[in-house]
Amino acid sequence: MILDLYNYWVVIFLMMSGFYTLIASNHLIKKIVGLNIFQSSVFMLYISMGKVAGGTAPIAAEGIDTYSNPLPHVLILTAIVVGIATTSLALALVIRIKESYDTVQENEILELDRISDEETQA
Amino acid sequence: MINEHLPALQVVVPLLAAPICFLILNNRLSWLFASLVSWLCFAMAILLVMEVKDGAVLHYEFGGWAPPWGIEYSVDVLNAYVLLIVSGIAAVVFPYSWTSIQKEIPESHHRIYFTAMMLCLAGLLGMTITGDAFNLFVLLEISSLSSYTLISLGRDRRALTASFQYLIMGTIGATFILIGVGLLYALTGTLNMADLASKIPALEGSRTLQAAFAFLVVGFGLKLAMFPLHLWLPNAYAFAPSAVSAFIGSTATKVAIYALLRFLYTVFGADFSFNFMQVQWLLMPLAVASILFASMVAMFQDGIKRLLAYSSVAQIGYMLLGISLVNITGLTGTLLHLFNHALMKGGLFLTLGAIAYRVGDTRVKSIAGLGQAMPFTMGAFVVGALSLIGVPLTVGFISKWYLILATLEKGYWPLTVLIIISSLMAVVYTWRIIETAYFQERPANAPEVKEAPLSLLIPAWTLIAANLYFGINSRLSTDLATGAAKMLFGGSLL
Amino acid sequence: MNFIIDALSWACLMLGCFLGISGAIGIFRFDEFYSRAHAASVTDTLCVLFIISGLVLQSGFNLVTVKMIFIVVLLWLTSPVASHALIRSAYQTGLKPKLAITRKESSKRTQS
Amino acid sequence: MSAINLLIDIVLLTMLVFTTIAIVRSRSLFAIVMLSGIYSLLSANIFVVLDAVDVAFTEAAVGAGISTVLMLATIGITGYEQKKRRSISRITPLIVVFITGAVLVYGTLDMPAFTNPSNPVHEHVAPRFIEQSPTEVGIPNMVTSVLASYRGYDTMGEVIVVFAALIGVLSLLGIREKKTDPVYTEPPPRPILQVMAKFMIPFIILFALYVQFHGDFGPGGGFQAGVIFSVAIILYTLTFSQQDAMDLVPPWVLKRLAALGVLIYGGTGVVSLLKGGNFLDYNVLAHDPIHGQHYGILIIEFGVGLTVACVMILIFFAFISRGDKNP
Repeated sequence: MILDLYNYWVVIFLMMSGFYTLIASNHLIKKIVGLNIFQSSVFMLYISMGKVAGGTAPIAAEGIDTYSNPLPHVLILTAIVVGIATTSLALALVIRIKESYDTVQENEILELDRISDEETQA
Repeated sequence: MINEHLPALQVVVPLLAAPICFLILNNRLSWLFASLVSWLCFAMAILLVMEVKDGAVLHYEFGGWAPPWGIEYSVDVLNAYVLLIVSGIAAVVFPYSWTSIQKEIPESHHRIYFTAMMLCLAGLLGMTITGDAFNLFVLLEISSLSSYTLISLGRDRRALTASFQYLIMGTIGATFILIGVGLLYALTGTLNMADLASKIPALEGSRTLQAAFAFLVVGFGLKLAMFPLHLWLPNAYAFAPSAVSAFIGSTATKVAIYALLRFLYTVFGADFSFNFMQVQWLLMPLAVASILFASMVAMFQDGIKRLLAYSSVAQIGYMLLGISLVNITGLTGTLLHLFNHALMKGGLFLTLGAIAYRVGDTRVKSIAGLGQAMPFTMGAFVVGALSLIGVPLTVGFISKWYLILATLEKGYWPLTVLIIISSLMAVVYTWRIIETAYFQERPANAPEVKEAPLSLLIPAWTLIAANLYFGINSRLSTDLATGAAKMLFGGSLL
Repeated sequence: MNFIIDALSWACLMLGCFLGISGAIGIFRFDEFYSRAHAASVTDTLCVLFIISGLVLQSGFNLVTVKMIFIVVLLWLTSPVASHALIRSAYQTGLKPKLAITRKESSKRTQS
Repeated sequence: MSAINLLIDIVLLTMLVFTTIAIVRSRSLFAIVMLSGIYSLLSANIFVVLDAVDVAFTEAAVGAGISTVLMLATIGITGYEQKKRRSISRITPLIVVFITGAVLVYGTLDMPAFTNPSNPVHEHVAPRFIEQSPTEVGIPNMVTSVLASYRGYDTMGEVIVVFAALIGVLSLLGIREKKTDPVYTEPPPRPILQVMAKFMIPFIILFALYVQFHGDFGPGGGFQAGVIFSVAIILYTLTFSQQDAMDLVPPWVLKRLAALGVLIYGGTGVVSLLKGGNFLDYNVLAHDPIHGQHYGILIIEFGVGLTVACVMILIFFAFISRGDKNP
């Protein structure tokens, strides 16, 4: 049982650490790092599914008859690209936030937002 | 020949129009091109609806590879219906954009705006039409990335924070969906929705299947702003440029609801979702909470856009309520509300855009006296507000009527009362606006305000008129919604 | 013959590992940026050479060997330059090397 | 899985766990960013152990390369230090994380066993890819066949996602040309780095081309090639100056090319449509289906490479042109 599933469990631990960093940290860049870890661990979950005992990389070659499953690899290639796209957009937003708020701490930003909200109400 | 490729063209045309929009250097040409493409999409959606409205299902295999090996698009009544909503709203919002963004977005960004809108449209259409679970994720990300961009175009700096928050929540949602799809894949070895649906019944009781279900529901819940995961929505709608609020506010959450329905009914099957997982008992309290809470908050908002955003959260509550009733009437109500809410919120946001164009501001107090200064704009707003409340002869009434029927059918009369109470709350929050506009004098020092230009009024009135038309002659929308609801329940009526 | 190649290759691998580990220990034990960077960069190049020659001996001569030799060349070119760039920018941002540190001072620093 | 693979897998996973714990606990942003690069590199190693060479390649180039560079550029603007936060409750996030983790662990209990060849994943769709793609599509790298042909539409979506990210970054940051800036001064020359960069850049570009065109036979393809190509330009920008790089590859050209790459991909689909096949059906591109597949994959991989390279360079330009200092 442990040997059957250990890989998934470690990956879940990593995933949850990333998820925790993402939702608990106060610094926007650290959040993005958390997001990256969260996503990379999901990628590992997929790739773990594709592994076949005794298999090799799915590139057809003479004298090999067991290959690992290529489909998860394809999916994750796409997902990695989506990940970097999201990361770069998020970082660009962080730069703009820094320029307009002069801080990248979430609590300070929310505080400033609350103040502007009150000003609009007044 | 074209007909046969219609499902693919529906998405590929806007998808490829986006880079072309970016390559056209002239802003006006870029806008004309984008508007044309949006009309073309609408026309294609109409053709698709014609083809499938009698229950036919169209399939399209990308690359000529048969599913489950290749990616498949499949169009049935439900997809076509949602396609019609999304492309219809786009066909109105794109022409509207030109005048609206002149004052809200710097000129250097106009081309980027049209490109991003085009990408967003393509992503939403693709999410609706695809028959492949992973392809859904990819298209979801296309539409999400472009909507983050669009929201961040807002003038206020809070647009940036709103966009960032949406990005974080949206990406968590997308990753949850990815996990859910991954677990399903691990169990079945396939990604095609129809294929998944044929393999899942054999797995009932598998704990992995339950986890996949949970992740998909939460993931789509984040995307559709299900209470209490709605926190990203109010600011995102409030600070985005008006045309963007109108487009995203009336399409993005609808498509997410569609995707949830698709997974609940088609992929997992109604039996698994509602009999085994009993998801309705999760959705119902959340729906009730979101209707009450969001309507309550909306009553105390001073920014009209944020008020409408909270009202959207409440309306999403109605849609979830319809799903949680698990009968055909309720589901019809949900589907009708998808259509009707898109019409009313689209119309209201477009009207607000016209106000923002003339007044430069959309706070409740800054519209004082506009009833006289901008009679056509405010007239449109009043009709939209009536529709939001659910007054007979407007579309709002039709969907609420179905929901009330569904609650009575089930005998859940407290829910009937809830729907009526929340309609009264809608009266309260819209009345504040109408009162300020018609019964308060415009402040003496305020600058003179003219009626909004026709290029804004015509699109806004188009949607508002649709509110009335489909409120009076609701055959088209009800037929489609009933057909889709019946199809979702299939033979297995609960 | 096989035995000799095997032994040679294992010797290379062991030596490479030793150098790598000593570099890592250096990074942890030295107390100042420049000596740490020194420890890491100097051992790095030789460690790579030994490990890869060990692997080359194992694999025999084929396409993989050529690729591995490429890797050695590449790392020998880039790794010192990378260390240079790192140290240079550290120096330019104002981190001053602490040259003559007496044993007494250094033990004081570790205590504090 | 053989014992040695198992061992390597476990060691790498342990290292990943330590890296993650360090990231969660660390306060220094610089360390966090570098650790996240290390995390990516370690996960790339795991991917190699798990036979996903293409994925490992991409993860190493993207996760450890590009995204670390972008993050460093960002913290160069926002500052390295994380302020001490006031005591905000961490209970809620912990509860959320525990529940999510618990659901996942619960879900894995019925997961098919790791590496077992009779899992449904290996029995339903994949066998066709493994057994028939070398004859149906005609190239040995199955990942490329699936990526470019069977699921070519996903890959088109992926290119569009990259393009969407470009649109977003351009909208948010824009690219400022330093030349027009009055206070701009040329950075001082850095002879050692510049000589080295001049020597390396041709090889990097050569390698990018190899990866681009050898992707049918070995790991690699348009995406990886694009990233590697962009790395050559990034290296040039870092060792020389941003202005030099922008003179070499002007942003306006890159913007056109990025859009063109998407259109090349989509255009291939449209051509196959006009030739009577389905969208992205390469069989109809030539008289012989296998040749058609070859042409199709070659062209779309080129489109992918073009878009990705241009987008990565542009995003990098946008990030560094925002900072006050030169890199």
